[in-house]
Amino acid sequence: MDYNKRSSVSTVPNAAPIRVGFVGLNAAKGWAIKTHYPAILQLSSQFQITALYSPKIETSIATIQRLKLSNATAFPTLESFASSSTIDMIVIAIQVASHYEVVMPLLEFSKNNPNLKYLFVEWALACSLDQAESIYKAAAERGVQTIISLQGRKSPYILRAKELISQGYIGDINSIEIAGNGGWYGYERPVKSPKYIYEIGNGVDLVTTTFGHTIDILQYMTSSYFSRINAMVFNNIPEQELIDERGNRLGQRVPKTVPDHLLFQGTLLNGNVPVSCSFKGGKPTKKFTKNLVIDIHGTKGDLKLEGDAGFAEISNLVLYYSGTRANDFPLANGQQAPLDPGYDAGKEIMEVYHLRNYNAIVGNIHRLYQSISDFHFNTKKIPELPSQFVMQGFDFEGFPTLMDALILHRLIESVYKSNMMGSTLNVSNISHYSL
Amino acid sequence: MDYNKRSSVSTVPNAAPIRVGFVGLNAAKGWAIKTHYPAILQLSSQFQITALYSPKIETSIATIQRLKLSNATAFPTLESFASSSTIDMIVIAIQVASHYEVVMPLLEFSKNNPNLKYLFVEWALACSLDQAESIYKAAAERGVQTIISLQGRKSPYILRAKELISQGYIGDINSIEIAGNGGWYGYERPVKSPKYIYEIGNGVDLVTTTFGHTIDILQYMTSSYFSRINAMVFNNIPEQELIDERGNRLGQRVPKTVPDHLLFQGTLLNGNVPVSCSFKGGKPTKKFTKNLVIDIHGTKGDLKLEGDAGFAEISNLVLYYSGTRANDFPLANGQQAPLDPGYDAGKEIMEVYHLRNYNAIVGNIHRLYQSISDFHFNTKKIPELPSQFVMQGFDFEGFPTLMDALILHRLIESVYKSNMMGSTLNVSNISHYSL
Amino acid sequence: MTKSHSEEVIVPEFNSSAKELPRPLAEKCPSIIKKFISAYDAKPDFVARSPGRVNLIGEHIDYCDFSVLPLAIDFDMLCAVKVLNEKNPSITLINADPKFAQRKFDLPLDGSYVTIDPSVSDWSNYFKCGLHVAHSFLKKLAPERFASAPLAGLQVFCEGDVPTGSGLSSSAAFICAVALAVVKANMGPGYHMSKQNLMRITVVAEHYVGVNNGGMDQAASVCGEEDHALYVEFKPQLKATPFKFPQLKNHEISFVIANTLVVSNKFETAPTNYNLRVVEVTTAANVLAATYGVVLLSGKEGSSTNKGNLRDFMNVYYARYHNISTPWNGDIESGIERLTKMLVLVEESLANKKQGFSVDDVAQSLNCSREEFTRDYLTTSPVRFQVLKLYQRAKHVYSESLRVLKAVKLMTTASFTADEDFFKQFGALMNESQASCDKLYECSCPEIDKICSIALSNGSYGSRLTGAGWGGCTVHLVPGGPNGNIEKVKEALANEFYKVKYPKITDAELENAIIVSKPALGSCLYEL
Amino acid sequence: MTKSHSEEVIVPEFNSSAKELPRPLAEKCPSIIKKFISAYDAKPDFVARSPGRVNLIGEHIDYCDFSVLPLAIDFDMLCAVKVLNEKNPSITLINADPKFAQRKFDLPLDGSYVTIDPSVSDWSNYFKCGLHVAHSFLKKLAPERFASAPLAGLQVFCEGDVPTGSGLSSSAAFICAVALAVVKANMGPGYHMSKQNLMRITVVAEHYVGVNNGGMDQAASVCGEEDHALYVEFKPQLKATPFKFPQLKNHEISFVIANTLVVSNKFETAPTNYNLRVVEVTTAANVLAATYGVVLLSGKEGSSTNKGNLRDFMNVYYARYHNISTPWNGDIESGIERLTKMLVLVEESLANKKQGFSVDDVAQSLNCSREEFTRDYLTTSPVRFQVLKLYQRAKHVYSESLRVLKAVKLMTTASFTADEDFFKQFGALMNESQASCDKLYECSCPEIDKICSIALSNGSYGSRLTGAGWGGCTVHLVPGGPNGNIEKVKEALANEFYKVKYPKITDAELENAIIVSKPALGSCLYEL
Repeated sequence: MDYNKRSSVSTVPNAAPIRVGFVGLNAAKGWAIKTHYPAILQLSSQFQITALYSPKIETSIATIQRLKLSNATAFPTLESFASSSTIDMIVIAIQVASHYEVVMPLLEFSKNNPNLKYLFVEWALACSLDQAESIYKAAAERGVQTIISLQGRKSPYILRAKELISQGYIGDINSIEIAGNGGWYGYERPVKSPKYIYEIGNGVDLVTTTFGHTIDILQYMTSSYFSRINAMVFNNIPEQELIDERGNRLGQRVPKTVPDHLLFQGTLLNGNVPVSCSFKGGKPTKKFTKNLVIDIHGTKGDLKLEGDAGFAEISNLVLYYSGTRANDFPLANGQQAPLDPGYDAGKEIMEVYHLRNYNAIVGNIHRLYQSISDFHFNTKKIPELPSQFVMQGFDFEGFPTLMDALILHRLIESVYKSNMMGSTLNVSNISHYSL
Repeated sequence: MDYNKRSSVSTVPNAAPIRVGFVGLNAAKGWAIKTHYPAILQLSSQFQITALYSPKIETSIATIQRLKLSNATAFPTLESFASSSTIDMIVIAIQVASHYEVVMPLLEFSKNNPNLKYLFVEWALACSLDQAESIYKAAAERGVQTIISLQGRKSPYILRAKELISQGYIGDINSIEIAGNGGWYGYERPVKSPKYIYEIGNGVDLVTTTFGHTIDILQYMTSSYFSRINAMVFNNIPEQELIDERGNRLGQRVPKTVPDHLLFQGTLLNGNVPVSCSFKGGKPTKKFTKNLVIDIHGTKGDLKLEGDAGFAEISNLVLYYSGTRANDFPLANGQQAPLDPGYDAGKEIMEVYHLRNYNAIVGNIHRLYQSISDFHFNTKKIPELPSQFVMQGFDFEGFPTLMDALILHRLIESVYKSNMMGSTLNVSNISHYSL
Repeated sequence: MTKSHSEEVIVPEFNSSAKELPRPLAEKCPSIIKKFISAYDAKPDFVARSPGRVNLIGEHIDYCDFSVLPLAIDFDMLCAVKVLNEKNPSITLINADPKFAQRKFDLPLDGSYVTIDPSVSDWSNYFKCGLHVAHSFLKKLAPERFASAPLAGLQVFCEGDVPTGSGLSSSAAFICAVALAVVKANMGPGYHMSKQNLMRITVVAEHYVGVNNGGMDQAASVCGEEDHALYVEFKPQLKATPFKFPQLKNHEISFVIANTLVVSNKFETAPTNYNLRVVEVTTAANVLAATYGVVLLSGKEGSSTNKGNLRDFMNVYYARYHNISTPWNGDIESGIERLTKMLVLVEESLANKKQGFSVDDVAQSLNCSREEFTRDYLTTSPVRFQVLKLYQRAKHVYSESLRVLKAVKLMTTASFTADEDFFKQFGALMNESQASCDKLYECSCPEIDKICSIALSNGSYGSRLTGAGWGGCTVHLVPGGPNGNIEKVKEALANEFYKVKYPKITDAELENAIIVSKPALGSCLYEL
Repeated sequence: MTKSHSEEVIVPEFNSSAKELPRPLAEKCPSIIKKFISAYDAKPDFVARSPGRVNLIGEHIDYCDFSVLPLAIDFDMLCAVKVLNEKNPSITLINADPKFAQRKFDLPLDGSYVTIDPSVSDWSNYFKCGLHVAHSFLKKLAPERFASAPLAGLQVFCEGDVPTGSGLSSSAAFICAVALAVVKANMGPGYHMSKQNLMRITVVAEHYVGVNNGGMDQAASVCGEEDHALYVEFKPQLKATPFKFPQLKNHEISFVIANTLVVSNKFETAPTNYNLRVVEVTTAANVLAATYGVVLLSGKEGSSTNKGNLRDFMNVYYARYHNISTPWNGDIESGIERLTKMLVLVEESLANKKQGFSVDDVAQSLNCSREEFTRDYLTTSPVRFQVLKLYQRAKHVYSESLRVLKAVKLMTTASFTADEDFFKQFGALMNESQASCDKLYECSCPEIDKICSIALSNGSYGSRLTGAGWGGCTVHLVPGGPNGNIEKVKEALANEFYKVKYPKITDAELENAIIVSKPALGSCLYEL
């Protein structure tokens, strides 16, 4: 287990910290204040917040005061923000629906900022495949290293599962079942929940968010994209009942156009492995099943990931492994994976990997920032580390980029297409990036 | 719970017992001696074995002696057997592959036996849809009441689940997940296992047998056929390792053409309910999951059926129910389902239904024979009980017929078609029987 | 209390030449033999008979191993039997009551047991329970004969006047008669079965049909004795001690049985009634054990089906906190002291959840998961519930067992200054028992309550339900003899209950609904 | 055994004007202060120091609450600290050893704890453990000041010579120094922390980084005293009693520490080594309890994380079967008798599975399902194993605890006829301990075995590993003084082990690898 070695970069590097400009950091509410901000706090000398932009400058000023961001400036316009040379990395943490209209001009203005090296965008990188393709192209032309927050890839449980699979602990993968649950999309809607996540097209729904994160994690763990897929998308609950905080119905119904159930099945490119997925909207039922179950059956062993809520990328999961370690397993890169001394080959090994007090919501984003600073300061002293890379793909190292996001967008596009056309689609080509 | 009332027919009826002619009852081996024979033994005066036929008459003679069948005659030819007036009911318990070539001539010859009233055929009623259609038509023309051994419908757990659903204990069905396991179709094959169940086309495989029984049970419990379905059929294990009884590999590989994994998803006609199924071949792994799990989520409650082996129709299952009984639930036939006195409407009810010493293999077939004798002797005194009925469909009463089998064959046909065409098929019309 | 118990005592056997035949046999054998001959046109070889029972006090505590005070009654079940000598033997059952359809089934030639389908509710299943326990007894008694060969074929004609679903235990009467008959049929006239063996093998018989009851009914039916009630104990071992009622000055002690005519089928209501109560008291015992840090059964005794009970908790509690490691032997004084202590513990640890424990509450107190508790406690037999009322059920079992000990003391007191003392004290115990069955165990019903209130205001000193409850019979302590008020009670019940509730009731039905039961003879055989 | 214990004893504080400064402070403070100034160009306010420790005997038993015999050694960890007064405070860490990269993190303004990422292996996590326990101590000590306001910002310079991963508990030394520093920094010069408090809050500190160890290391580091070893007890309460070695006729009792230079990182190997052993002994205690029908912890004490241990089993066993309901108070004679009995029980109930228990075996003995056992016992921290060797681990814990009691008796015997008696007897206990660690606990390694055999044949009477094992240091009982053979042992080890295993070892490294440790002073402060 070596993936968990902390980068040896000093959190007080001799080199200057990465100067971060935030679009969407608001001390009062939102996702960034709960995750990006605490992560940067822990790496306080590798990242320094130097610029904030939000449509109303008062929000930025208030946030700077509230968080005492001594080195940060509030910018009145997107142009002034994007072209300011005080920024090395721009983080876009706003509603997916406004990604396109903000990032495209921002990249344009940013041409005046020679220091801009990184563009960090929250998943789901725009609401449609076309928007995602355009943003990707613009960023590539602009020549920045891109980052997408598919932070499930950084979860210690996912990395441990990836390690076990890649070191042959379960032999060849035989079949996979996933059952997940997307909290908001059931019969009842909390009155305070924001309207836009219930309207199709805003880039936040059961397929794009819940399924998107989970299927990206599955591909990453198994190091394989899909070859054929079929999907059925359901909106069996066109109207939801509004409820107050204590869960009592207010007797008012509100329209919902996003799906509340997804059936997805397909085969992995590597080994034609059958994969069966069922994602349910609605309050997670605690009755007889966990809300997130990923079962991976192999010829030499079984792996199981379980979580209480349906969101794999922000849950503190439990990993179960049981299998007979195939020490005669020729590893992908040819060399022999060393069997831990003291194990006799034939016997079944059991592993349970759970960190009782791991905060996954902050932790996974924190480790994503760590991997950015590892890359920036080349803490692992990797010889001739390229200044940029197009996509993480299935490497342990690095971080997911807009290309990884684009490939995931193409898969989600084919999910909707398969449902609409009522046909099984061949998706084995969506992972070839073409500039 | 009234489905479990034992028929009041006396097992020593004043009327004469139903005289049974068996094709395929062999004291030494096979399915009938383990299930049909013990069932008839328990109803010894409602059914009397009067005739046996098998290609080699010695087999029939030996069986009559071994089982001391005092009233049975061994017939030398299919013709003499089929036309003997000493038979009221013919039971076909031979390999599915020979159903067609035996039943068609048998029906023809049986025209000389005015007493023939019942034709009982083991699932899967012939190896293809065409054969099944022909047999069905021939039997219909011959005018006999038909029976098919989809005995899962008679399991006490399935009937209890059907009762709970139909009485509104889980409200509207919201989503369904099924994970099953077909023992023989994995990486290893017992050396004594008969070859024909590994060759496609013999009517015995993961789709026809394991999936067939289970999906018929699901439709019966939920009282709904499918509207749209998609399937992917896999043969990832073209060659199996031969093993001896103690499970050691003999170092010999044998070809397999039947599938070893099925992915199936679809929507139920009633309520557009999403259904996700994954059937795995191979030794049931006891690691982290049961080998048969059927989860039915509803708006008012959840139902779960679990079994150790993957075969729902011959396993001693456990039924779990938890939900709030909707006593304001207008029942299909309009009248109010009486809520058990002593329950207050709002509170959650929990039910666990398991009969520790129920022998499902014999028990379900036994109860199928009981339903035949209930019909024959009209033990429930049903006014103007018709002398014949075409199909059981989703009734509690009666038993499954060749029409129910035909509809299931059409669904299985569309499973293979969906896989071959790579498309989601509309199957809402397969349940209309047309003579 | 006469010390003799039924170790070597043999089940009484009579034959036509017997000097004085017990009344039930004398009265009923001739008619059943005639009916057998008309049904099978052959003479039966013998008639096996076993009576129903009424329980004076101690309801729903036998399956917790606490002692009870039943007596056999003058209603019984007779089985006329002819042993056949066929190559492939079968058993044919005909019942005098047309409601029970004729049944026939073959005996497996390899000597294996006849299967019982627990999912089905049928009278022949009860016959098969008796057959099963007799068969397993015979396999041990004479392995060489019964290990791999079938039992003898039989023709059986059954007739009984114990009203079914009335709480007078018609099922136990039937099972005991059948078990006795099957052993006699297969061992022949030379073998004489002991009461202890017949009682031991029949106490678990109903479990095969899915009713997890205790052993009271079978013990009373087998060991009944004329003019004697029975003190039946299950631990340290199974024992039935007959005793006579105390001699009063100028009244007889008699018990009137009044049938509510509300039929309660123990099998079909088991998931919400009988079997649910068994789950509740077993769970209560384990929650108490977890709360007080004691283990009910050590590794060896416990098993997936045996979860221990409230008597086990009492024993391990006293071992841990009072250094008394030998289990309670039934001694009355120490029993009263311990049961009183148990009621304190129940208040202390279970009273905070009077509204009932949810599955999550129980899983938490047992420190296991929902799934674990469901798998271990709820799959022994079908159950359906909203909450488990551990407090109320445990309180009933301990208080009722306490009342039985007090009742035994009264029954074995040599003399009373005034008859009134006995009637008042014993009556009070019965009334407390009815209140506990109603309010805590919730196994009474409106008809029972109505009958009890009428009887109490018309000369009965103690009135309560008897048997499982939820309908069935009631029992009333009424001074008998010349200046007793049995007639007064019968009168009142007839006018204020039966004629009101069942306007079209016939005199014969009324006659049958209210009976004065004299303790009757237990199981016995009549050989032709 | 001097009776004074550390209730009110204050952690020693010195300043520049102190008459005679303890040697470690006198030697090391000047250099660390100079380094602090060059790093932060400001003077530190104080230096907190805490030593490493060697454990003479009693390995892997502290997390089962059994007593141990450590002594603080002359290697320690110093933290020079400057308290800052910033609006949004942060802590900057610089380590003299470049291997440990500089770290800086902010203190949450709302006074909440600094999060520790348990999935990561980094030296700053250990600082955060010390910070966390000190912060929670301060929240209770002065809630009005620390409930919802951040701690003071700090500049810290750390330097230590306790070799990491050497089994001399560098992590405990670091954590105790940090906790002491954080309390001093936030309470100011007026507040004087007691040894008992510092020990109590630091014994659980490493759990926050996922190492479920006992409290030996921290107790020894805090309570160390010159020329005194320590008898550290965890139950009935946490206590460290200093004691002097017995005066022998013509030899000194001295302990040589030899470092195998095989680094074993407790955190990274935890899933297959340290944490797995904790799971094994906890499971063994529960299997023993289930087998003998006793409950380890009553409902209140037990919890999803607290599963009880082998000392709890000994107590409840004696309560149930010997009527001794008060837990063992540590008395030596009764301790020896009971531990001997425990070893008998372990043979009786666990010896049948010497090849190890599978998950199914354990689930069966605990009468729970696979999933239940996995959820309750295997999710406290990451573990990886093929089987759980309950027999071997339980046998080690009970036999090792027995050896500690015998060692204490030897250490507190007034006099010995011949020096040889002491050396022979104490040496034998140490050798048995090494054999048990090697064969039963499997926490030795080839290098340890090699060093022990060389030392034993060159003048050492007792040689064993010290600390967690799997590498790290060894400790040897060698007669010191003029005619002792310390030099002989050092010579032999240098030639037959170090120069062979590490041909390129420098004299300085060799010097450092073999040391004669005098019991040293525990945690202390030096205020500028």
